[in-house]
Amino acid sequence: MFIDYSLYILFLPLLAFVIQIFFGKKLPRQGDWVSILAIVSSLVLAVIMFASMISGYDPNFKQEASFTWIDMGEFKIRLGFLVDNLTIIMLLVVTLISTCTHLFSTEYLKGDIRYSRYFAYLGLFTFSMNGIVLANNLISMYMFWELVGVSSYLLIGHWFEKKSAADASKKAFLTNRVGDIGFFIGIMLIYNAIGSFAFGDIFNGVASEMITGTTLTLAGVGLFMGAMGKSSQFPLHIWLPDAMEGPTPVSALMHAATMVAAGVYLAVRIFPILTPDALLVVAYVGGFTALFAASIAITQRDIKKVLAYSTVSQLGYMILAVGTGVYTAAFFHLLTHAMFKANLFYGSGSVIHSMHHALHEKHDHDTDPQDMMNMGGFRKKMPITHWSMFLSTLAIAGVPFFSGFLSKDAILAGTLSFAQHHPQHFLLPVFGFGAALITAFYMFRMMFLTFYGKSQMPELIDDIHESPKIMTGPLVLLGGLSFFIWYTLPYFNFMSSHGWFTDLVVPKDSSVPGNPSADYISKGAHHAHHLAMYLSIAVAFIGIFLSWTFYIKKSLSAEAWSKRLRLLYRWSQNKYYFDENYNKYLYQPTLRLAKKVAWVDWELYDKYFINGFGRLTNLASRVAGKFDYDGIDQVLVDGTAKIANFLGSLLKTVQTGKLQNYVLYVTCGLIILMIIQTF
Amino acid sequence: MPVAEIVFWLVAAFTIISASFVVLNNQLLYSAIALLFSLFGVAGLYIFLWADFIAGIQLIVYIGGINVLIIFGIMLTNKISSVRLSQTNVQQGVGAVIALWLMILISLVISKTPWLQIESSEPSETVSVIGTLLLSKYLLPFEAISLLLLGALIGAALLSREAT
Amino acid sequence: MDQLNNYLYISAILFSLGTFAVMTRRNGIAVLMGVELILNAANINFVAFSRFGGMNMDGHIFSLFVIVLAAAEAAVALAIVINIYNNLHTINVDDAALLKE
Amino acid sequence: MGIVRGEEMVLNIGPQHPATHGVLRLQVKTDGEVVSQITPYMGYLHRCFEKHCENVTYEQVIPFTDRCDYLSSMSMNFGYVVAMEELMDIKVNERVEHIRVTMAELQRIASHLLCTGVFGLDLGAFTPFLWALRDRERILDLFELTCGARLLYNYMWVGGLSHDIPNGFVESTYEFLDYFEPKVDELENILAHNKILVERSADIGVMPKDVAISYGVTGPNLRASGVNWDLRKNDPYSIYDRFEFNVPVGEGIKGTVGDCWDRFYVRILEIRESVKIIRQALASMPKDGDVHQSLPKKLRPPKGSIYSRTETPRGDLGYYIESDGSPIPYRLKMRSPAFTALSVMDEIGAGWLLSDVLAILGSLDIVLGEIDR
Amino acid sequence: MGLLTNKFQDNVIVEKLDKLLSWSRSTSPWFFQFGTACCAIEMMAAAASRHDMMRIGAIPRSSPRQADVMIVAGTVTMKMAIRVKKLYEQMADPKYVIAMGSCATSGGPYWQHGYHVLKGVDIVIPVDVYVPGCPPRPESLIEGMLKLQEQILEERPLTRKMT
Amino acid sequence: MVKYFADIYNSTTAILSGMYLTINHLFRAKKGIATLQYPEERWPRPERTIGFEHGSYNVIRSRLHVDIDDCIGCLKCERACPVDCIKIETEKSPNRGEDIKDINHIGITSNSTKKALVVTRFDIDMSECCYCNLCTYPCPEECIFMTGGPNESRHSIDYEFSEPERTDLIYHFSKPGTKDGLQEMLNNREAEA
Amino acid sequence: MTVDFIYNFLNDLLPGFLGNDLLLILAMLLPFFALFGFITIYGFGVIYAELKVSSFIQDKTGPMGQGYGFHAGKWGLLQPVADGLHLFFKEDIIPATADRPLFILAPFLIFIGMFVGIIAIPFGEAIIISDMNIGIFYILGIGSLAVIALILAGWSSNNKWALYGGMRSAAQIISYEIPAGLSLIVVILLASSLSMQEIISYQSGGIFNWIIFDNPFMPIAFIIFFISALAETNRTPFDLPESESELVAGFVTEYSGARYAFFFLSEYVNMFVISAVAATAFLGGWQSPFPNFLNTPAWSVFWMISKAFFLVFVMIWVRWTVPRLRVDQLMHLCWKVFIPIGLFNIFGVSIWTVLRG
Repeated sequence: MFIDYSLYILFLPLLAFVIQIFFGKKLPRQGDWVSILAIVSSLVLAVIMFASMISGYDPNFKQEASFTWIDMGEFKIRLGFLVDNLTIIMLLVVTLISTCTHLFSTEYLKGDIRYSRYFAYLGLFTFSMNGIVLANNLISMYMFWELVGVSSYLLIGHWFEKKSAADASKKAFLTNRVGDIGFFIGIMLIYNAIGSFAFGDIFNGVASEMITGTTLTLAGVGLFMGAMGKSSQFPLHIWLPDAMEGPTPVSALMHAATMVAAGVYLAVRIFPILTPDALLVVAYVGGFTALFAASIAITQRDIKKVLAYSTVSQLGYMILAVGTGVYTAAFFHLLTHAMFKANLFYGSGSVIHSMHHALHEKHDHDTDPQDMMNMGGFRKKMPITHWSMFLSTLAIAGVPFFSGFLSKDAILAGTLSFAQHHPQHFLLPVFGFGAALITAFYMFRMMFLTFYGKSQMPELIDDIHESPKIMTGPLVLLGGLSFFIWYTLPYFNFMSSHGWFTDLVVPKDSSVPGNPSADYISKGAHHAHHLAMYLSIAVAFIGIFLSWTFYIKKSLSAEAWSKRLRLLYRWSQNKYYFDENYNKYLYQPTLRLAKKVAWVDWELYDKYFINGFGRLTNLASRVAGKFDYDGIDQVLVDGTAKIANFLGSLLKTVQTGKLQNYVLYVTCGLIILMIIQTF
Repeated sequence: MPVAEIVFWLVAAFTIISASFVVLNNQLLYSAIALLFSLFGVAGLYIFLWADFIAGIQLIVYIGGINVLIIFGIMLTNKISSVRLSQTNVQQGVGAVIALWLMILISLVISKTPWLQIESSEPSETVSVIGTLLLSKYLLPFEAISLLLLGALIGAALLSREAT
Repeated sequence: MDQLNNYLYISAILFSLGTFAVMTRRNGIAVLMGVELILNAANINFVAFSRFGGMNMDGHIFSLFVIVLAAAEAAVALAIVINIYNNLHTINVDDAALLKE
Repeated sequence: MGIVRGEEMVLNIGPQHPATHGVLRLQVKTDGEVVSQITPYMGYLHRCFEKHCENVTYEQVIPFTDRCDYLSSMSMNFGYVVAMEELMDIKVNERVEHIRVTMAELQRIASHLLCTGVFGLDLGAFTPFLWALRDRERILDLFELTCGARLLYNYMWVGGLSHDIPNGFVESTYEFLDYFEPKVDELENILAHNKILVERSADIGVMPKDVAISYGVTGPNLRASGVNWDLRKNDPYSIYDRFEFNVPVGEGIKGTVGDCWDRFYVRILEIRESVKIIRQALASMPKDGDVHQSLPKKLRPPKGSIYSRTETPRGDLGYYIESDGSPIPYRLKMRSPAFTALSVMDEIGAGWLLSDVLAILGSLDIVLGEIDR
Repeated sequence: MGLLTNKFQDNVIVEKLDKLLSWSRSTSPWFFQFGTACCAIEMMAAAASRHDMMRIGAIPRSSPRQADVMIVAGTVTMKMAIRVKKLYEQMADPKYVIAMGSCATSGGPYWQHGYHVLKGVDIVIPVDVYVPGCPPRPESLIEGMLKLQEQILEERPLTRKMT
Repeated sequence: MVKYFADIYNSTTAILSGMYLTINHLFRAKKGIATLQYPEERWPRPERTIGFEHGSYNVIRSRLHVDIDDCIGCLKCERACPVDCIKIETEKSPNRGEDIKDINHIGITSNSTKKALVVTRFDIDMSECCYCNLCTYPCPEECIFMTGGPNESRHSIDYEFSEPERTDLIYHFSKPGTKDGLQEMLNNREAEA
Repeated sequence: MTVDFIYNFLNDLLPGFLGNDLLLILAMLLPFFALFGFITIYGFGVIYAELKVSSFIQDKTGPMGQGYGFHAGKWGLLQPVADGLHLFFKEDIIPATADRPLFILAPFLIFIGMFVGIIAIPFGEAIIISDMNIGIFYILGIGSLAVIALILAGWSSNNKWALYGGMRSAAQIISYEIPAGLSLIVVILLASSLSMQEIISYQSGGIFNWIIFDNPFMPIAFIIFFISALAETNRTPFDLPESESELVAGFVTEYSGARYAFFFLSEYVNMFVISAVAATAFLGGWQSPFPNFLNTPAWSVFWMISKAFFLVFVMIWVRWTVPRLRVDQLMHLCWKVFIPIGLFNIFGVSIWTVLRG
């Protein structure tokens, strides 16, 4: 049943995509109902799968189905599908968020010129994301990985008339490619050593030491590079904020909940083969990204940019958790983050939507509807949006009794315990807690600027309205899911003996010999749990308090502080000049190098070496030709030909040019042969 | 003589008579039609040889394909308005003698050779066996023949294109 | 009908008839028909040997290949014949003797 | 297809062929299926109309005009009486004018119905043809109610009509129109937007504007080429200037302007316009009025000549009448619209496939009666 | 049919067979659409929905080879007369001709001054039934067809003629 | 590519909609059938009761009929006929308005006109007639008319008169033997005189 | 019914009445006579249906048996009989310029081609004349005889219209055999057999087990097969070879009397054969649409015939709805639409089969 259902979940969106892309425009309502029907069916199936997983819980549940894709004798590639607890939860998340996005988009993109195409691409994306989730081997995962890249490219560039959108989609695509090269190298390293792409075979192979040491580390880091690209980790983080050029529901679906989570998912999947060195790389990259992105988010004015950097930061958290070994916590955070971050994006979409309408009423086309400095005081006007966003903000800030608190706490506990065991890596918890502090601060900054205080553009406030029901529906749903209670549901499930949601995924031991066992890690984390909890609560409340003083009470002036920390402020505001630096130190030198190389190739190599060689050859051939003609040709060849000519003129009489005669000769010959043979 | 035997000899006679009609008739179209009957007879012989799949292939490829092609060819290369499409022969006398000799010799060989005959029973299923063989033992020839067909296709298309 | 020889005789007759056609006919298409007869004769042999050699289907495969070859050959040959007709306005093969000199 | 390459074959389509709409002979040179030249041969239905008219009196000409374009006899009558009235300077009364316009437009609908139906038949759709004929029968019933004849009416006389319309005619006409309008939709649905028919007729046999004008093509064929020329608007006769109607022109909706589909579709649009005109004419028809002008027993037009033209369903119909003062016309010449339409056949028909040639012929809507006269 | 015509003595079986044969012929008079002028339109109308000649078994054929009845509908000109004769000769026996309308019957309106009109199609081919009218109403044509059926039904094709 | 599929889609829908139309006609055959089962039922002839005095003329173009007893031999119909299918010959009657018993000649018409002429020949060749109705208008005695319609009381409608012989389509309306009888009578009178 | 069955039955009925061989011949001939009777009755029925359906579509009544004397029965039920009889006793013209032997051969060749196809069509579990290993293949192969017959008919008439008709029909039939074959291959792929009976037994168990409902690709395959079948039977919208308004009567222009009747009848028999193949391959053959209900031999004959007749009815229905295509459009449809989609279909079904295991 699981395999069947998951196949349906996989292919229904693809079907919707096919229908939409070919017939979408012809269908009533541009066919959005086709996509919605498909995705809702998928959601229902996913819920059924999830329910049956809970009711008959088996920590080691696993089903696999595979078939041979390429069979060339020794070389075989088998593709297949893997369903386990992780997959089922992931499918639920993907289909849930995707459903919300579909519903939200019907209103948000109403009247768009490529409405049906948009839904088609959503279907394609959902298909490929589900494919990543369901893949049981690296190669099909890679295939779906690329498909996700393509559909992300298409969706970010949905409004490709805008140059910024087109550029952003290209940037996202190319940046991802960088990571994917690493990914592919990793895959090939592993295949070279083990001879299979399937996860099961790889884990067994690593456990039996078919691949060890530096190679394994390199392979792990390579695979992790893919995750870095997709989850926009530190050096490759530049694409995600730009990707906010796409429609907001797309940001919610892909750049908050699913696509960027694919990297984390990959990291979680490959965790058992990561060596300690690789894990350290992972942890540092994640931790640094968490703090670094959070520090950018403080100063952003664009509401979506804030959320984008927040996402990068949160993803850094998850990666950090993987790196420190508590990968179930990473997965848990992935889950909760998907819910509240998607909700935040929907909320921001709702705000932008109404801002947009309000500006439209005023015929004001210059003001940026996404700028928080133009908002303020929307609380009364958009109560549903406000409350749901508020709940999610509490969750992301890590306030107790909200989902984010649980997952964040688990991660911080893991980090803390790691640092306790390895004191030289004390920076990791610092990254973690620092990021938590800043997160609470900037998230509430965003809330306060948007919904509280006085309106900063008072002429607009009368035209701000609550969004229609189809948009607030997902908001309410996901806002409700920010409460911690849902993630403890299994605890109240009389059929299950398991407590927290996070326990649904039982950590497994790493396959790499010598890595600490899962039991060891979880014990450590448990040990550090209480300390981490208190610290994180404290940090969260400090952040909130700071934000309150800055933006509500205004006892501290934001302007004054920004002047005081001018350098930092400017760095943060300009994203640490990353794009500029990349441009200056990476792109331009590369281009210059390419030009140099081209010059060398054309001017030097081609002109002198190749042509000179040609001249030399010419000379030699003239000499040879003389010898050839006078010596060989005249005497040897012509002599032979003369003889042949003579013989030919003899045989010419037989050559009548008539087919029938030839056949006659052949048959005669045959008869003679037969007579000789027979008698 | 059992009925089947009579039918066999009838089919054989039918085949050979049609074939000689093909060879001896001077009107091309009649030859083509006679060829059709001859091929039909050969298909009948295949059925006697328990090769029903080959018989079906013979029907489709030879009768539905090659014979129609030949008829088309005849019509394309003659003035349509003239019904009688006669043609001429060369070296008929010599040819007849040699062909007769050939036949006699081959018959002699056949009659003199002690052929090994293995008793076997009619297979219940031929198609699946042929299919399996084609994709296992004879995979390479199968691929080669597909390439050849492709080449022939392209070649025929190229040749019959108008030279513009 | 349960004798290998019968089939071989039939095939021999078909073969010599085909040869006769190829030797005597001037028209290209008639020659082609003769070739088809020869191929059919060969096919009968293949299938007959397969039937009396233990029914092991290899002969069937070969006759299958022959039939496919015949189809390809007929297509190409007719294309050539039509080309010749278009260029020389004849399809008598001995008139198309450009190869002679 | 090139079945028979390089070999030209001469085909004689007609004089007896299901698709020639009568006894026309098209000598067609084909190369395979591609037609390289079309030569229409006429005269298989030459019935000596013009010479006949020099032997009968002016009243007696009318039955012969009927027989020229037997698909639109009313319009042929109309043209003749308009010419005669112009020649003799007769003014007929309002009621007569309204009845004449009603009849002419009903006749236009009937003629176009047959044309569209036959066009479908030429392309292989049998059913719409019979549906069209079924509705045409209703119009013929109306004519029969009025003048007793189904096809050749002899209804419009110089200076009036042969009969007044009967009681109940107006009501039955309204009833017919109400019945008919949905049927036009049905016809359009099964023919005009059928993909196969569109494929068969769109972009086929394109008659560009300048070709149409230089060959003197008139009527729906000209309008389908995008020329807005309708005598009812451009040179109004009778009382056409009083009615609101549009002149549909070909817009190349499915292909190029002036292709077969346009010629076909313009006729369907004209049917709708005619329905409009009939409704207006019926609404504004005076209640009474003598349908006979008091005229001499024998019509003796003054010496002189006249050329008068009217718009029949096929285009401009011109009558040239020369009178020498006797009761018998000295010379009567008819300029028939279908003749010019046929003459353009080679220009637009060559180069297409055989099937297309017949589609083009069908779309030109020729009637041999008036071509050969 | 020529093989069996008039070869048999009159007896019961032959008579029954004769009846069957003439019944089948009279019941399915497939007609050859030979419309030339105005009458052709009325012939179409007779075959169309309102009057539906198919009710009495008359189905239009476009090839003379398969038709039994040739309905000459409309004016036959001198130029066309040759073709009419040719087409009539191409029809297979038994064949019948209906002259529809005045023109086909006697030249009609053109009998006097029509220098190019054949004065009646019976000059070139034998006519079985003349249908009057100019043009005849579809009912008239059907009535003519019924008259023809009546004639056919009384034929005894197999019986040897006593001469 | 999109056009390719759009074409497929378009043709499918167009054909399906056409098929929907035709199947509708098939299943609603009872309601929609327009056929007239001719020999059994006939289309009702339009009834004409229009006001002007031609009301007594029939407008249905069917067979011509002449009430020869009312004919005064004025030749107006012959002159009106565009195709000259009416042939009339007359002889002077010996006495104007006198009945001549021998040849069934009635001297006074129903309109009480006294006849001056005896119609010895009144032939109408219906195979030449062009059914234009022109002859019926000028008749002063209204004795030539197309049958049926309002005249049904006098002569029922008649458009079904196909004949296997062409000569049967020539209708002789003058009473048989009129010409000879009149000649004989005149001869007799001459002889008597 | 297989020959063996009849043979045994006769042997039991008349033990030793005839020699074994004669009995065998009798057992072989009997089903052929039954078949001939069936075809005759079917021919009358289907021609009547065509007349009536077309008439109702066109808002008229069609043959009503009116007319003089003893007319064609109530509602014209005897109309086809009269048509057939009068055709068979008509003069049989062979044009002087025609190629006499081929002119005579063509109608028989086409009729034999159509007729022999029926013997592989199953009407019930045991009601089949010959249950061949390669049944579906055999029908396809024997159908190609028609091509040659049509070419011969067109060519030997020595008439330009006939020649055009023959050439067009040959090109058309050869082309459309490919998409028809492609869509049948899909069926063979699923049923993994060429035998008609096994294809049917694959579909046992009610309407949802029919191949057409087997997977989403099958309706497409069915539609392609059905339209190709229309083309192979030369019916509108593919009736170019005998299109009345273009080629007078196409390849039958010169045929009259009984020979014409053969062409006429063989078209309808071909319709039945193709419909029966479609019913077998896609609609469950003689299987009842209800699982294990109404599945007795008598009912199975009923199901088979009613399914085939339904498809024949659809063919008639289509004929009276649509206009006809042009030659190049016909070829375009075949080579650029049906064959790519058919190939894609094979691909899709293969993947589906693999994924479903």
